[in-house]
Amino acid sequence: MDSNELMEIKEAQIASAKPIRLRCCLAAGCLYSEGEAIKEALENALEEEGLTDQVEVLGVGCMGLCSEGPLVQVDPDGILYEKVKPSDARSIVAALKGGKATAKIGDLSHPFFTKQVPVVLENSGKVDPERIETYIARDGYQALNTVINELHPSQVVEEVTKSGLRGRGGAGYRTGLKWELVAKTPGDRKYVVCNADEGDPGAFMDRSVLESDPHRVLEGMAIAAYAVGANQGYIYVRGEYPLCIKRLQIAIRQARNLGLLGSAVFDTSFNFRVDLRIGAGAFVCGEETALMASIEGRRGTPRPRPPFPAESGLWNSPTLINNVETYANIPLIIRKGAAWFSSMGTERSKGTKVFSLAGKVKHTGLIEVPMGTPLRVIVNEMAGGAPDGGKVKAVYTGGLSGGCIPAEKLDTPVDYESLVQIGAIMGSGGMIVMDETDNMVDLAHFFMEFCVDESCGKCVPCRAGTVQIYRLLDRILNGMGEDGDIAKLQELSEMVKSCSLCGLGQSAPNPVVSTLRYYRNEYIECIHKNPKRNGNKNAVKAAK
Amino acid sequence: MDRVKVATVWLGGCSGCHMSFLDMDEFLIDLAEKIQVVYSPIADMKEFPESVDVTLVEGSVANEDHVELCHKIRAASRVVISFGDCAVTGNVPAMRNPLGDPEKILQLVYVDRADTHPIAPKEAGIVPKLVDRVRPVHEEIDVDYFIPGCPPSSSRIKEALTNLLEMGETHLTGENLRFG
Amino acid sequence: MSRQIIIDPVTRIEGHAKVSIYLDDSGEVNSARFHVTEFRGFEKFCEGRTLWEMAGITARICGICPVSHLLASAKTGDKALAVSIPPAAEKLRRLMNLGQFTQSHALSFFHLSSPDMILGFDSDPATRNVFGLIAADPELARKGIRLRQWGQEIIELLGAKKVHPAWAVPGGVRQSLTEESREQIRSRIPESLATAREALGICKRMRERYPAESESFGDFPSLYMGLVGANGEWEHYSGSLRVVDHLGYRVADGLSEDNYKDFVGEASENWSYLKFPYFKPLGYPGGIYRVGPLARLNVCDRIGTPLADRELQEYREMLSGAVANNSFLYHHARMIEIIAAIEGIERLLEDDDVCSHHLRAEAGINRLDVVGVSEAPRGTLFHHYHLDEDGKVLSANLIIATGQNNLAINRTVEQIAKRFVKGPDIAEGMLNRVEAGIRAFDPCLSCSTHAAGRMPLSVELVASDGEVLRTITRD
Amino acid sequence: MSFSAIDSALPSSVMGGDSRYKLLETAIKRHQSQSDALIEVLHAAQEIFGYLDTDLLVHISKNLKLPLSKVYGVATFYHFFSVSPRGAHTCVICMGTACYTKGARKLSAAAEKISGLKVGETASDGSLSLMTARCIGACGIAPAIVMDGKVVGGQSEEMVTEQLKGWIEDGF
Amino acid sequence: MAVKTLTIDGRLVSAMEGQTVLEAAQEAGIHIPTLCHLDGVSDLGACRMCLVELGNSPKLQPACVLKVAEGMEVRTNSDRLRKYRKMIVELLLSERNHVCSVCVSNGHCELQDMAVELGVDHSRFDYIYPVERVDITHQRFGVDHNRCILCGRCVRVCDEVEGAHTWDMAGRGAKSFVITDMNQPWGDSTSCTSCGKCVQACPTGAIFQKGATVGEMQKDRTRLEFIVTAREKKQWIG
Repeated sequence: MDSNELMEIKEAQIASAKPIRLRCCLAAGCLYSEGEAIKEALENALEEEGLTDQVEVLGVGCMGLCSEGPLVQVDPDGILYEKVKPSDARSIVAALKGGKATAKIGDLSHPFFTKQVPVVLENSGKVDPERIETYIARDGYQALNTVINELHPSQVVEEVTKSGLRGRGGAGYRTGLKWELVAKTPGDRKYVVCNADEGDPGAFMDRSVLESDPHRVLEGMAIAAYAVGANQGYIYVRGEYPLCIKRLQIAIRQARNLGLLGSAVFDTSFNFRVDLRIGAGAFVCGEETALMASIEGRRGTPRPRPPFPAESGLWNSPTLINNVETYANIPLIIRKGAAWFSSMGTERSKGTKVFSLAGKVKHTGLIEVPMGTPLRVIVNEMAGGAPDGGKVKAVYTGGLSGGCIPAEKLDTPVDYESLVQIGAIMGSGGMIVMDETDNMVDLAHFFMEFCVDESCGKCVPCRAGTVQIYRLLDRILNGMGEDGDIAKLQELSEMVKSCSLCGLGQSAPNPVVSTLRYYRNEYIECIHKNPKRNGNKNAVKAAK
Repeated sequence: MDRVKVATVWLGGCSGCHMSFLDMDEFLIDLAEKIQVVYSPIADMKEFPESVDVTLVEGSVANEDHVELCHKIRAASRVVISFGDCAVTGNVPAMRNPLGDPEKILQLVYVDRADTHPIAPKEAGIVPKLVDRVRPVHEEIDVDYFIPGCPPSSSRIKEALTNLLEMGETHLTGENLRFG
Repeated sequence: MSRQIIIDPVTRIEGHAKVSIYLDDSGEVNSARFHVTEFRGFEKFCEGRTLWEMAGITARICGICPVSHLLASAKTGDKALAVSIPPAAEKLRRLMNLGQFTQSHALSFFHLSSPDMILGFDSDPATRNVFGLIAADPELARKGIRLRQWGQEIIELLGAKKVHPAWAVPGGVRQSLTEESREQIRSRIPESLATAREALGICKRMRERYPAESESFGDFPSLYMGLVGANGEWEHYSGSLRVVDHLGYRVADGLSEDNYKDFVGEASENWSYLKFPYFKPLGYPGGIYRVGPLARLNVCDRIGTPLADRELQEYREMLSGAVANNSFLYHHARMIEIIAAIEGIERLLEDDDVCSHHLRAEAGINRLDVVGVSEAPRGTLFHHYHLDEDGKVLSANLIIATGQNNLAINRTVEQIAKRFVKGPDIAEGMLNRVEAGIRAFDPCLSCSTHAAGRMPLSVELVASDGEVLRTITRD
Repeated sequence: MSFSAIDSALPSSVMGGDSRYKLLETAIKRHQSQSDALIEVLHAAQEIFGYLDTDLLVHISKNLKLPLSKVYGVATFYHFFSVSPRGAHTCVICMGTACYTKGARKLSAAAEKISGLKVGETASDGSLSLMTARCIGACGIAPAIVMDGKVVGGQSEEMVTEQLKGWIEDGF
Repeated sequence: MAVKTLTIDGRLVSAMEGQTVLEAAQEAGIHIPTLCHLDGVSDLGACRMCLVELGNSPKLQPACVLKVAEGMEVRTNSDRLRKYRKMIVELLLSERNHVCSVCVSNGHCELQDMAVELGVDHSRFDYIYPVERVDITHQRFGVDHNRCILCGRCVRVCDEVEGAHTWDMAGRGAKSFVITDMNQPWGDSTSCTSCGKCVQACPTGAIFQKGATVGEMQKDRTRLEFIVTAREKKQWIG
């Protein structure tokens, strides 16, 4: 494979495309709601109508608006059909010839679509994730080609540094700096790892990216490997995402067959092998040291840092770990340049961010917006606010490690610093919207149940502390709370946060701390419901 | 000077802490000048007084009578002290907790293990119902001080009481805190 | 219309209980019951523990006689290992048990029962306790306290703790006496003996001082059970079980604890957490028997130490028949036993074995179904364990002295109530006599189940349909 | 790290040429018997055998030259692996946030009620396993459950009860 | 190897490069509480008892794995640290069924000692009362999971010193537990050499010598130290 061959594939693919394409979403949400059957019905309908010469059906990745799925979009005229049933297929095909489709037509002028700036998602819903050619047709692997053939590794690192890209996994560490560290650390063997163990409740960005555009991530990883001097990569992907696994397996095979991965990439001396490692149901493995333990075939328990993976990672070798979305940004940064990338976003948070919207909003699904977009725009405009005439009460961002943002603070721009300032975090991009009917104690209880279940058990604060926090919340929620419980919750939370070994434990109390910060009254109300409260120990003492 | 009104009560425990209290031996004679025992299993007052300065509670909260007595004690006592490991931690009586439903244990002891006339004691108003989970006293009421030990040695009790009588408070430290 | 009187808690006993007294329409006592109101579940939660921990765990049944459980459990353990323990270990175990007899009997008399006998059954309940005794007769109180202290000290010098020493173990004991400790104990024998004799003297005079009480505090025929030595002598640690009837006839002799199930049955009642052991051949509830000091003196041929034997002889001469059938005499018997214990201690201390270092036989588990017995201060105590091959307890059954006295205590309560409790005005002293009758047995309810009281003593006027018409409360 | 290998005879199913063990051999070979590939091998074994019984884990330990306790420790750390058989039918209730906010807890309560099982348990007759999962990625159709491997969305308490009732009545 | 100078609790301390803060502190006679640390085996940083404060950093670091660095400012005993440590001990006490009074290690238990050291007179947290097993199938030793604090010392000493790797951790979170071989009865373990190192390594009464009665189990760490020294330094006589 060389650059010419790459161009040939691209041109051949463009040339083979039929004038009209029905893009049929086959990402998980739509797939589970009969996506395959719809695709088949459309193909049958085209056959019946004798339109197979001019129209083709493409199975594509996520188009974002999951709540209205299954989705079918007509290319090039752009009509979006929502909540499609297989029985709609015939009328959709008929509509190509001027008929009227029975399926609901989506409003593409809605802010949900118009306010998006697709960078990571530029190919989502457009390429067929199971066909590498469709990716190459949209300039796929050109960045890798450029990097390998035209740039010195240090230049690649520099470009990434200049772009201002920060880790999309949650903490927002500067990606360029991390790359530089790994590149500089001496070692015969280095590794590049993609953290695709997206486990935060309510987050499904990475799943979507991998299901929709897996090559983009592979390309990003290959560029990283070249930049830091690694020859082996691992993608650690959740076992709960069988579709991702399948599509990644196909993608890796296809890329290897074309010489875009494996030995002698682009016919150079650069070798880069990528293997999949399938998670087995442990949230903590999203933590990088636990993830590495798991890749090494051990119990996925974290270890103290330092040493950081960049110095001593997989099998004690320097290891670069980035998450899916971070890698997915790389090809475009190379292709369009650091300057282009850093022109988007805010002073300290560059580029765009993908968010998954869930909870009490009209439109749930996946969006990508420039950093700095106010939450209000995302929640009220793009997601359409609360459904059924409800009122948005709060937004929970950052998954487990994040926090809740009350409606009054919706003008906060989404960038790393602003969110931290109000007690939330960017996190990986899960956004759960709560309305007035939601009880925040219940939310904290839900998150804490999750933490208890997912704590690895190695360090005491997280293992035993989360259990006690959960018991307190459970007691409060069930109307058995006592007056001292809130203070106890706070004290425990502070200790678990300060003393836990890894990020999971350190952030486990966040849901409690953050809901207590803004919704303390809901806790107090719950406690006041305790029928025995007047007879409880504190009340009795006070009455003395 | 009025003598300090002291009560000692005994919930789910073995009386070992009270025995250790008596093990202060001749110091009891000195103590009798400073304190007045207003309620105790070793004395004949049948009702917990309305106002007590210091109450030492031995034993864990194991049945509904204990729950009621605890609250009565808290309401009437200026200072409540958890006296011994059962009161402080639940200790041995709490070993039944992992077994779950106390009814099942009653079944074993009184029905399955009876040679004749098998019946689990239940008479209302006579035998108190067991609580589901034996708990330390501070899980039921606020406790001011703790004297751990199974039982606390008489010297530990002496130190705690002396501190309390002389300084008005009694935070034990060091080896005096050792459980068991 | 009938009335129910509830005494709650019964005080100055080891463990708490309630008493219900049922009066008929004319205010006469119809019946009475003794309720034990607490349960801890040792027999269940011991399941799954190791044999070696059983002594330590079961000691927590009771803070007054932990040594009894320690010894019964260790003896059960000896059998599981199928070893005979070193002679020194047996002597030391005996020494500790006698130390315990001394402290426990002293407690029963001085701290718990003497306020009735010295201050009077009708004296002010607010001071009718050990502190009242301190005020009334500080010298006697001090002597009593020091006697108990000496007993506790023997336990401590051997087991490092006065209450709950973890010292006796399957196969032997963990530690012997140092020479200093031996001397320390020995040095106080004369003082202890003097106090014991003084107390015995008080007990001897009680029948004259309280004739009505002494006639009615559990005066009825029953069986008696206790350990006796190989030659029929008084025994507190090993030997075989003997059962005599109210005339002194040997109903059974040479019984082994291994077969306890052949002669001891257990029944339950809805109204008490304390089970009702009965002499199996006579069935329930007819198989009423008593254990403890009264029973031990009834079953033995002699004590085996000079002073105690002299006192036993005098005691027997005082009795109208061959055996004592009156629970009031428990006090008297108990004081004779203290003397026996002190003499026994003195004798044991003369043996250099008490400072030996050969104390423990070690072995694996060799028997799986084992029963151990010892005499607790208040009577015969059985531990029965069923073990797995590794020594884990599969099931445990514990039959405790006070349980075995349960039927007799109930009968005593009823007898006293019928004699002393008369309506319509119930005097506090009447009810105190009911309690004192229970105290005579020196019951150890913590052992049996452990009890705790709650409600004030109250006299309830209950209609025949069960409705409470009036409640009279005593402070 | 050393390892005292156990030389006890392998179960007859292995010796007898259970074809499933051949499949497992292939998976192990694919990873060159690398001990690092333990989790991959466990995935394969779980897929082939349905669950990881002791004999199977011993077999894997031996082949990957790993201590027995390490293999067991890894197998029980990850929720995907099961060391006891799953029921003939499985009902997995998604507890992802989207499903949770739309009432997943009610679904699990309904499932527990009709089946008499607690989440995480398998019926003693082996007919049914009740489980929960962290987000199965079907947020758009929340609340979703997975019945015998098939994702179904928009569930109500009645629907879950109805379906489980069918299974319970039919037995296997 | 280079010498690093740092301050611990305001005292100037010098240590060899590569040493941990815990080692440096111990050599300087400064006590830092530990539970999962065991001389001679690797460190996990799991119990969090040895957390220390560093300079102005808000993040606490475990002294057992933290390497000394030039100019480091370490505080080992602030109010905040003591408060956290105390809470951790309370959490451990309430997590399983630690009944000190009837434990074979009563009076000789590191957890109990820690409670004494930190002034824990009761636990503010609910006792969980999990159902735990007791395994005394081994001829000489027993394990009582009621008393296990999951420190993993047995796992490490068995793997790293004895080389048998009989022990490991199974399950996860609060449901973690130590196992021998395939979570089979210890007595059935084929890898166990019955060396007893795990018994000596265990800080509580969880792993004990069979036949030990209440309070009788005293762990002898010097034997372990002897083996480790003999191995590492080829030194058999102290």
